Amino acid sequence: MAHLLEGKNLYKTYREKAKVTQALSDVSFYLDRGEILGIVGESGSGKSTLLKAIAGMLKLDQGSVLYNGKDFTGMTPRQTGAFLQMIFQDANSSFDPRRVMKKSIMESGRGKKDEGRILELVSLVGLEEDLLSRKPSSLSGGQCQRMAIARAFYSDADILLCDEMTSALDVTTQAQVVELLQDLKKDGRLSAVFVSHDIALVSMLCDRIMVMKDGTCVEEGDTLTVIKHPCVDYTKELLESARRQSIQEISE
Amino acid sequence: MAERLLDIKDLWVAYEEIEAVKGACLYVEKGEVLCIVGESGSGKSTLIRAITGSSMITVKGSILLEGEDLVPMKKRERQKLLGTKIGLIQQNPAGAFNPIRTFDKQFRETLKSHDILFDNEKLDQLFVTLGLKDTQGILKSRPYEMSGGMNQRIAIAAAMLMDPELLLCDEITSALDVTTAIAVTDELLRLKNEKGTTIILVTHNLGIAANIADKIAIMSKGEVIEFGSADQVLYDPQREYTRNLLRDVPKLIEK
Amino acid sequence: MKKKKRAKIKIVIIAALVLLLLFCAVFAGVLAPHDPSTPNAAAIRMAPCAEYPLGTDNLGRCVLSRVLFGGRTTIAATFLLVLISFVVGTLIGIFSGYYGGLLDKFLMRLADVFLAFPQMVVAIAVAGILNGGLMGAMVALGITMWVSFARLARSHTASLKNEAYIQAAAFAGKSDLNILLVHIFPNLLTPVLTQALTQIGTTMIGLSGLSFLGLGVVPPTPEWGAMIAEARAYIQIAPWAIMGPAAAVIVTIVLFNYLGDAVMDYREV
Amino acid sequence: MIGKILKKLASLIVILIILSFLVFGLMDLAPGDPAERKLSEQGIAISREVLEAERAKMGLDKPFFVRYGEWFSGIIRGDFGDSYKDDMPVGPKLAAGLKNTLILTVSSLLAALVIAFPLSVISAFRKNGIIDHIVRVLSFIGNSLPNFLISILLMYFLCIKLNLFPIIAKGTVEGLLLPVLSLSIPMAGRFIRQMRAEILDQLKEDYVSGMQGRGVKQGFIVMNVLWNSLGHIFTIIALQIGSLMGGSVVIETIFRWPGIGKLVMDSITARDYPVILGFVIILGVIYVVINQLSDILHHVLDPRTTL
Repeated sequence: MAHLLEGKNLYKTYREKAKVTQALSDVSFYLDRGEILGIVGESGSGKSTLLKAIAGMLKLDQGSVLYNGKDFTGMTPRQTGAFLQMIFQDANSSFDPRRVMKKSIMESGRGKKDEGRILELVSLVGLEEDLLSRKPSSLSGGQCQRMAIARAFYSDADILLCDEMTSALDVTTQAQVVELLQDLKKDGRLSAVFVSHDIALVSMLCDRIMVMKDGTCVEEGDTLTVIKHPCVDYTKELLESARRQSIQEISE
Repeated sequence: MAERLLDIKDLWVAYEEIEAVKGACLYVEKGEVLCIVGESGSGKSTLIRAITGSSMITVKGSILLEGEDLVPMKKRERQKLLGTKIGLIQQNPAGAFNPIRTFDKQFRETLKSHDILFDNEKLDQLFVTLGLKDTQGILKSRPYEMSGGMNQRIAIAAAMLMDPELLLCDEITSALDVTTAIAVTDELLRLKNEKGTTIILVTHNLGIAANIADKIAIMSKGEVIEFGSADQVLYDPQREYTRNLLRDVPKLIEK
Repeated sequence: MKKKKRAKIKIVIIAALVLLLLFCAVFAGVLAPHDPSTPNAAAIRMAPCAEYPLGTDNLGRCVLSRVLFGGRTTIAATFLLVLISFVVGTLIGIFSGYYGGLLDKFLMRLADVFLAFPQMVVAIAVAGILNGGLMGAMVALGITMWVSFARLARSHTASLKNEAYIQAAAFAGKSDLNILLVHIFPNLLTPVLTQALTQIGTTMIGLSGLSFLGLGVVPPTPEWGAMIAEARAYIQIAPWAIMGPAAAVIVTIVLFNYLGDAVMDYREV
Repeated sequence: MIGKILKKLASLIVILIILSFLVFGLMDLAPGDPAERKLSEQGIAISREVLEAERAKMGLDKPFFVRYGEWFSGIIRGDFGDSYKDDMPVGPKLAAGLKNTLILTVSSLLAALVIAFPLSVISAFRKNGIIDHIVRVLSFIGNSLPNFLISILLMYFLCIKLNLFPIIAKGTVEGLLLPVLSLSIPMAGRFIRQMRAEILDQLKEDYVSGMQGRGVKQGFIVMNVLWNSLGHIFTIIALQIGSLMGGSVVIETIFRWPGIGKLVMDSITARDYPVILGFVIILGVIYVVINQLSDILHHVLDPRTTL
């Protein structure tokens, strides 16, 4: 049975005046339904480029992307938006500052106007109804990010592409949003690609991990196997830095 | 009881009408690393600004640097302390220097402001301790030509130029990658061990604090929620807020 | 918050004064004590008195009435010109900022050419050659004015285009046109409108300058620049004939510039 | 770097070609037939043959592109064609006028800079001080006054009321003062507003607090801030030169200063198009060159700006 989402030998280079940067070289991945694929790497590793390439926000030089086995390479966000949605790092600016939240969520329904469904989703992501009639500026980062999830679900998208979605949040809010994602995954309602620079966070949330460096995937596999038995030095270095900053579980 | 290099007593700091720091009490002993941990808006950076002095804030209470109170000090007197007694490093790695003028000119300006002769030999030695090779090459280049990690190391060199006893670091790792951040904190540790520099590091990242701090102060909404030795705060926190913070920090799942 | 309130009050006061000014211009017919254009041989160059509050000019016409009617011409022409340049410039700027590529390059090169000319030099040449009176002057100033709106709209659109909520709208399947109208245009309005406000003052200076040179409004139609030019010859005998329109020009431009500043301060606070 | 400058020069030439084409095309839009006007001006009876001969002499019968080609190739050689009024070559007239205009505009520019630069520095570094408020009010008023109005007010108060200066400039130094004042006051107003804003922007940059954190003396900080603002200040000056040129036409007419502006105003009344076209081309070229120079200077000062 074909994977829910798959990428085969993806290539992308940026030409900026004289400088040519190899953003993606021969990257492949797959995602199955109900699974969260974590992509971890430092800035410039190409993890965001990969996500944008999948979403159709930038054109690939080479390689193909498939949804349920069907090739959708070259589609623009207008078309890919039918089955996948992007969640951005800066939650507040992912909503039009002049419109109330309800209108922005309604907009992603592709013509569908289902008030009840919106209320249901807002409570699913743990928010109060009255927030719907407010503008993004009066919501916190955490609240906006939950609204973004509600909006993605309202568009009946199968896949969420999360680009450093919790990096701008404070630690406590980040923990709450991660908990929400874990609950959604448990109910089988969530299949997502989760990009982050924080390997500890990815280890808590994702079933499989891809470690990226300078545009290539240096290591890939089940989360626990990669963390317990890293084969590539770079992964070891990432894990060592994470351990140097880790806080042991304190006895309750 | 080791001698307190910096002692902050009942400090209140406000921007026009907004109270940013409410009655903060904390201190750091000579040769120690104090980490001030808090979310954005907790007042931690305002505390640093109160120490270095700024026209944008009104300060009440006292900040004793080796017994001398900085709060009533006039701008001119405080300016003499900055650079010589207190070194400052900011979050934006490229923010320490004028991006379009050479490091050499700017290092000379800093030294000339304190009537200190430019000593190439001493600078070279300082660069080496901070893991910076090719001192002359760096001095001739301009900040906009350098990476974030490099700029931050040169900013540390600039702060350590005149051997200050106290080094204030305001979120110096948050603009850097994880691996570079750890490397920069290692360099701070080397400064503490080799030169006995006292360091105050402000960060939102509890992990960085756990890795480097002797003392930790947790701040939230302008108040110092908890203040004690690193072990005491990390393993036996008294306050609910600290316990939640420790619970919510992402942990590497290894089993 | 105090600063925000104070800035808002400043805007309200000045806006009221501007409305008062517009009121005088629009209702010049009612307010003017005399007919602005009929000469009156008996009252040539009379000093300000009860009957002629601002005195009379070389042909015995009431200066106050001419100033009021002149205001109507200048302000109407300025508003019309700024409005047209605003609409044309902003539309071009939005499309070239949003679509980029060849269209953007072509338009911006065109803008470079128009900006290569000093505005007044073009205005004088065009008004001089076309010799089309007020319309000629408006065309002359309009040629280069739309460019400043186009450039501002283009830079704002280019930055707005990368905002997350625009991408989100694309993912929601919205068409380019819908995104432009629903998301980009409303968020673009305030900066471009502020620019329009500041443009009014400069346009008035331009228009009255051209009329002063005889390249805009041609006598006897009342217009401040032309009136000042006419009255210049006998400034020693009847200075009030110049001071009337001069005061009107200064007050109007100062008011509009101050309104522009107040709006900018409000947005910065 | 040289490559970039050559690219800049190429775009400069392209702009000038388009510029001249538009301006020449403008002439064709003009109402009335220049030949007919010239004959009637010189009092010659107009009959069909005389008119045809005159049109041929002036080359008006050739197709538009040919005339443009001849005119453009002439300009490159510095020959601006002959005046419609008196058949004399236009070049020397424009050159003489340009010399006087340059005297007027350069001295006005310097006067404006001497007033504006120090004041904008002081009011930026002493933000919201007394000087700052005074300077802001003065520059606001200066910026709101058309220069033809300032010249008349100055003339009225200084010449008539206090009769310190002659009303007619006649090219003398003493006569230069009023025109220069009329041009430099509004320009100083605009300079102060823009330069002050630019310096304040620089003061908000991180490096200023970085330097203060190292106890760097205020003198060095001021120097660094000014050095970084210099690039933008050149751009501000270059853009203002455009309105300076426009203003000089008005002021030369008022004070009868024998510059290119006055020449063009006389030729407008006489419908003498070659002079008008020459005027626009010369000032257009000067303006474009100055702006390109300021871009290059800005790039030299701050290599991060794209050329």
